[in-house]
Amino acid sequence: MITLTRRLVGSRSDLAALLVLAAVLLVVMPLTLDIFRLNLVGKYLTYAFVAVGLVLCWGYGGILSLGQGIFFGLGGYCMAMFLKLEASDPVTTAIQSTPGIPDFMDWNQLTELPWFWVPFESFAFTLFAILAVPTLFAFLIGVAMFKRRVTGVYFAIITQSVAAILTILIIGQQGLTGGVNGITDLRTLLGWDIRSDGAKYLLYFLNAALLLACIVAGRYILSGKVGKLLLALKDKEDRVRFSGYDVSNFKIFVFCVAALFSAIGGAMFTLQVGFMSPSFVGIVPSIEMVIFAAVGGRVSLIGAVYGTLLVNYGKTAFSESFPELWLFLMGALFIGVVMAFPDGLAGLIRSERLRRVFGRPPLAAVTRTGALAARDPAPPAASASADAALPHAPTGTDR
Amino acid sequence: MFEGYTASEIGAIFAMQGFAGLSLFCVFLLMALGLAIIFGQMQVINMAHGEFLTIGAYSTYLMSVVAEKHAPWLMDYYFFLAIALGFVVAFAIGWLVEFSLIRFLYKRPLDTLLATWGLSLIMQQGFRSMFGAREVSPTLPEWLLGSWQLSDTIEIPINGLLVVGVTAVLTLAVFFLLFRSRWGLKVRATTQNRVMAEAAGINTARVDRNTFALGCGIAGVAGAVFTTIASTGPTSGSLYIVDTFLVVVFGGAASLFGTIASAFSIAQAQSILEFFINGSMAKVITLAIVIGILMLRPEGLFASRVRK
Amino acid sequence: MRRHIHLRWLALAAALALAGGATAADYPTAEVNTTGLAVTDDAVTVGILHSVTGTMAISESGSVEAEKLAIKQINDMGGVLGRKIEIIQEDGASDWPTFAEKARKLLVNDKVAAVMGCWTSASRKAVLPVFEKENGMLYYPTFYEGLEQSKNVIYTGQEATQQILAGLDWVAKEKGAKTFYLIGSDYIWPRTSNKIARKHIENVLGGKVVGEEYYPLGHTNFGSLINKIKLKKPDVIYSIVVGGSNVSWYKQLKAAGITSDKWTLLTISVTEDELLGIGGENAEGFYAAMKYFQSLDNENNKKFVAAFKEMWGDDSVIGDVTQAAYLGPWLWKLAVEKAGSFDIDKIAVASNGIEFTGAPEGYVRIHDSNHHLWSKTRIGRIKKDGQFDVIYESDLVEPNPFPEGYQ
Amino acid sequence: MTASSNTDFLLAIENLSVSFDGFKAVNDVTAYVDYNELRVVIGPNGAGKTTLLDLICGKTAASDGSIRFKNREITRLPEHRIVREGIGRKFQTPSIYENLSVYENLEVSYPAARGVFGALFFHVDETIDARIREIAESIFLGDCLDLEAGLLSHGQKQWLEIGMLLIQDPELLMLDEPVAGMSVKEREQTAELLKRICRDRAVIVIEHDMEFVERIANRVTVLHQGQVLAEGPMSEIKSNEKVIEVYLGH
Repeated sequence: MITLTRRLVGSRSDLAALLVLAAVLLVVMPLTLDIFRLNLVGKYLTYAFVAVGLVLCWGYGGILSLGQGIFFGLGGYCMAMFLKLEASDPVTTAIQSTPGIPDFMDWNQLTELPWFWVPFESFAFTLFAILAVPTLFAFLIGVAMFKRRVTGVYFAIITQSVAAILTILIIGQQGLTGGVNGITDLRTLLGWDIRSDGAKYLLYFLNAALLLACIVAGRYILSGKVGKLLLALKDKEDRVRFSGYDVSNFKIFVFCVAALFSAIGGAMFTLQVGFMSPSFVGIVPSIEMVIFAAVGGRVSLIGAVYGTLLVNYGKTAFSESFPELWLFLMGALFIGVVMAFPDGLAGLIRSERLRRVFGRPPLAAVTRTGALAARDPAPPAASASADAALPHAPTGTDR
Repeated sequence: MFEGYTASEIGAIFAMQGFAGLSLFCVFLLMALGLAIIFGQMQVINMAHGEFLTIGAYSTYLMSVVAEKHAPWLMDYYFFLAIALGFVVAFAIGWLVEFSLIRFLYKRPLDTLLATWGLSLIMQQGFRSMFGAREVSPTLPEWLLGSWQLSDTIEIPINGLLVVGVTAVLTLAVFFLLFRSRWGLKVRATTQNRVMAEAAGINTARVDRNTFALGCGIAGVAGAVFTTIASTGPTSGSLYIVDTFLVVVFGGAASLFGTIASAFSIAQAQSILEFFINGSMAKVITLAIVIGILMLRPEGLFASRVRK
Repeated sequence: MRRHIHLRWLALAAALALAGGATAADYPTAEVNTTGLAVTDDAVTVGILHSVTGTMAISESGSVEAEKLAIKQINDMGGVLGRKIEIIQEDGASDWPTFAEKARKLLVNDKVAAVMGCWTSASRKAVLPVFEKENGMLYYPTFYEGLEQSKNVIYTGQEATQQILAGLDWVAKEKGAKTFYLIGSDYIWPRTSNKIARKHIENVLGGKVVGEEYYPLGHTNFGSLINKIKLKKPDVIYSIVVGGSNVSWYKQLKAAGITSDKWTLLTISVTEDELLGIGGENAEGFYAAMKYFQSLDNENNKKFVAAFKEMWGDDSVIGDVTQAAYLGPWLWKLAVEKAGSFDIDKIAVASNGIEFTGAPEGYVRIHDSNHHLWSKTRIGRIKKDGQFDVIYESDLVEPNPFPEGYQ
Repeated sequence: MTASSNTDFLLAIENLSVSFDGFKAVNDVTAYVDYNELRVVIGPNGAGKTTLLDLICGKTAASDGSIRFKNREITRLPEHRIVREGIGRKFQTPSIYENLSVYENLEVSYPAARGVFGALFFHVDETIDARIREIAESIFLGDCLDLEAGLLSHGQKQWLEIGMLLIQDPELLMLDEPVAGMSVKEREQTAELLKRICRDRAVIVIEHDMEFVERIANRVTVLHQGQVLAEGPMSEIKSNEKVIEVYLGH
């Protein structure tokens, strides 16, 4: 029991960090912000689910996915389908040629609900689908890719292409999906008006609580053997394989978890924003979410949340006052985080928590190379030929 | 779909469709060539590749404005100068980017991907600040715009011919540069064994920089040529990225031949599918096929089999 | 030059002041604003909500400029009910939730009396529930697919049937067109529009659709499509290609020998704005069906174009949507004056049947019940310099966002 | 796949070949390794030694031929399955997890909870802890359990990797140049370690250092250009004309 608590919340300083985050999200924000701003923060926090997932699969698993929008979108669409069906009861849609189906279907001459929409009339099924559909999709991608040892840049490009395909499909099949406009005008959840201020408050708290739960779950995964294996994998994948592990299973697992978190975020997004559209499935949002994680520190679950909030706050603030500068700043942020602060915010605030869990900062290697790049730009030959600095280089090769 | 047509009509359509496939292949190859060199040589995926294409496009636009205003007699030929300018400008900016950014990230390919994405945002906003948010249209020489009437029914687009021609010349040039020149020898030596190359007195840092800049310069040429078939605007380059990456990844790293074959197969698949089914679905199916094949051959079509 | 313009404005101001002739004193704030909008004794606040950043910024900048011009002109004439219009501008950033979020900010935090904004259907769909819930008033400028009508939106652009039917009728009559090839970018507006076009061609004109195709947004290679067109030899190529694809599409058409001397192409997606990127020489002689062209020859338009260039520079071009955006503030002003109140509910009712004679496109009138505009549809022939020759003008067409038999 | 007879050997390699783009790195190799044998593979650079190990442990797929372990065909098994059959492989360069501690390196290598969900709920109990400490002692790292592995000396890293294999208690251990880059003292310790190790298991060692080979080997296989040139006790090999010509001579 003690070990379980320890693995869930970590050491005392871990607990402190978690409590601080919980206090910020559950107390400070609601007390200081009006409902409009709070709803905005709520929207940002839905992206933080994706960022937390990316910490798991990218920061620890070394798997950079440029297609997390896929899962965010799938989760969001599942929720949106349920809400749309509820908003399309035969009374409100009486003017349609086929009452009782979503308005966009009616415009597209559909005369009955497509088969895959039908189960979404059930809330229980919807909840299940929000979790299962994206996870299953991630599982399929994962099996196809990792069993074939597709990694690194290849995986990044392929996930990006999958996101592109899905976007084209959703936009093209507008009778089934609402097309480029997405699924809009969502009103009630089981009769409860989600657009009212009271609902927004409640959804905000639900959202924050779920996010904290995901962080705790993420911490449980990382603090145990899986976390160590992921670090080991990132360092020497072959060694793990030749220690008798089926490496691909661990990658699939962590990729699925990241997808699951993203999907929860997507569903909460739909609830709080009131619609879902293909623009969250595509490449650009997917890459932006990577930068949220990177700014927060790609190996810090809690940092990912702060990173997401910070970047989005910056985006809102800057795009209001200096719209032209915003892209410059965003670009500089990408470059700066990669070049100078590979550990992001969490790296700046020396991460004592992780030290406790692992005995030392777990990403010593990353920090070292990152610091090298940042601190020591002088001799290009040295960094360009870092091979020479590796201990094994002089041995030569043997067939 | 061919009922009610004469044999010669069908023949003409097939001929033109063959050419459409060929020019799409050349477009893909032009897009991907620069990226393939960079990816093959240094395992860097340059997400700002599209913006280097845009540099070439804006160079053409600038040249056309200058020619129109100051040297109308040049209007017929300025396009070749524009191609050269596109190369020079993109090469120079590529050189700077390598010097100030890429060289610190060679050991971290995924980070390069993010950093160059940031670079692409900055470049896009740069274009917007310099040339305005709206698309511009370089005035192209009259001879480039029309088509070449081969027979009564067969018309071949001249800009298509230009794309094919430039692609052929550029590919040959790259081939000779990489496989028949001293510099190419250095490049290949560096790729294969950096330490040994350094020991042999090759300045590998300089090789890297020039290779990266060359890749960008080729993108500049491609961008200049694309003004004849596509738009010139701050985000024009980003229209190509997904296709470009897929071509390169599909071809496999470190293989010029792989890139060519990959561009060819993707272009043919897409061109034929587009002819027989709807455009959007053709795109989806093409992408899906490519991804499917990549699952079977994760290292790309033509990665050579070596001891890992 | 500058003095000239001022004189014109003064003249316009005088003319309209006679019609309106209001001062703030005649309309106490407590009476004209019963719902707590941002209206004071001497000012009223409206919102402008367009994308200033992101991919849509290219298209939406013209609308922002037109709306600001209209508001400036209204202020120069003494404002609305004697109150100066103040602007709060928000950036939708080409991102639909941002639109929804900024719309809510404008309505809830800023309490603006009206919002001029949105461009794409997706952004309008995103803000619509906000406007309906918070009871705001949106003036939406873009021609669009129809299938929508709201108490809280005035649609100042044409809905699909207005733009499509008159154009098809014209091409069928003038060119004797019987076969059509429908092409569009793959999203809701082109698909819905082509659906209407197909019904009209098949059921009314007795023609035949020989092909209908959609390509993803941003698609740049049309070689195969062009060959299919050559194979089918349609009398008319009906094009609704948009955005970056547009330029590729016309350049490749021209290069493949599909030019206006041998082929007829009719589009509803090319305005003067698009021609900047396409290059007039690449689409010369093709036809566009719009309600407005910059080259329209009437007094209103001449003044409008001159004022626009005065404010935003001689290089400015004005497309259909830009003109429609210009109508927004004026129609709102007229509605407020008719209602004698800024209250949204009253404006929504008062808007029905409002006539605006000062529109650059000529006379327009808001429909008696559906919040869309009666407007004429014109056919323009693309010229090399990126402008249009207006060669046909229909009668006023009734807006019909839910056209029977076309769905 | 070549049909092959049952054998009493631990490892039976028969007619094994692999080619890379036409180049035959291993060409028709047949060799047998007995239970508890310590076999040394020698050969000049490029002879195919490392590739042979790669083939056995599944890192490289064979073009032709068969590998059987305890009479079970393992030629097409994935790597982790081969490991679970009881074959451990140490790489030429020390392959350890630099950013985990020595203890964690051994913990992660402990052959339990190898599935995802097993690993998710895994924790180190007393037996495992004792085992980790025992192995650490045997590889001379009993005092450095909490040290970050990246900080170990080159020789210590080699030992750690051997330890990570030992904790899995494999029946066949394959070591690729285990003493490369070691000091004289470390070599002696390693030789002693190897002798201890092969009491309970078979070991295949690739080594260049002839002196070291003589100290440990039962039998020696000489590879040359992907083929077996000679095989036998070290004393025989030393006097083999062909071997002297291609390898020992220079």
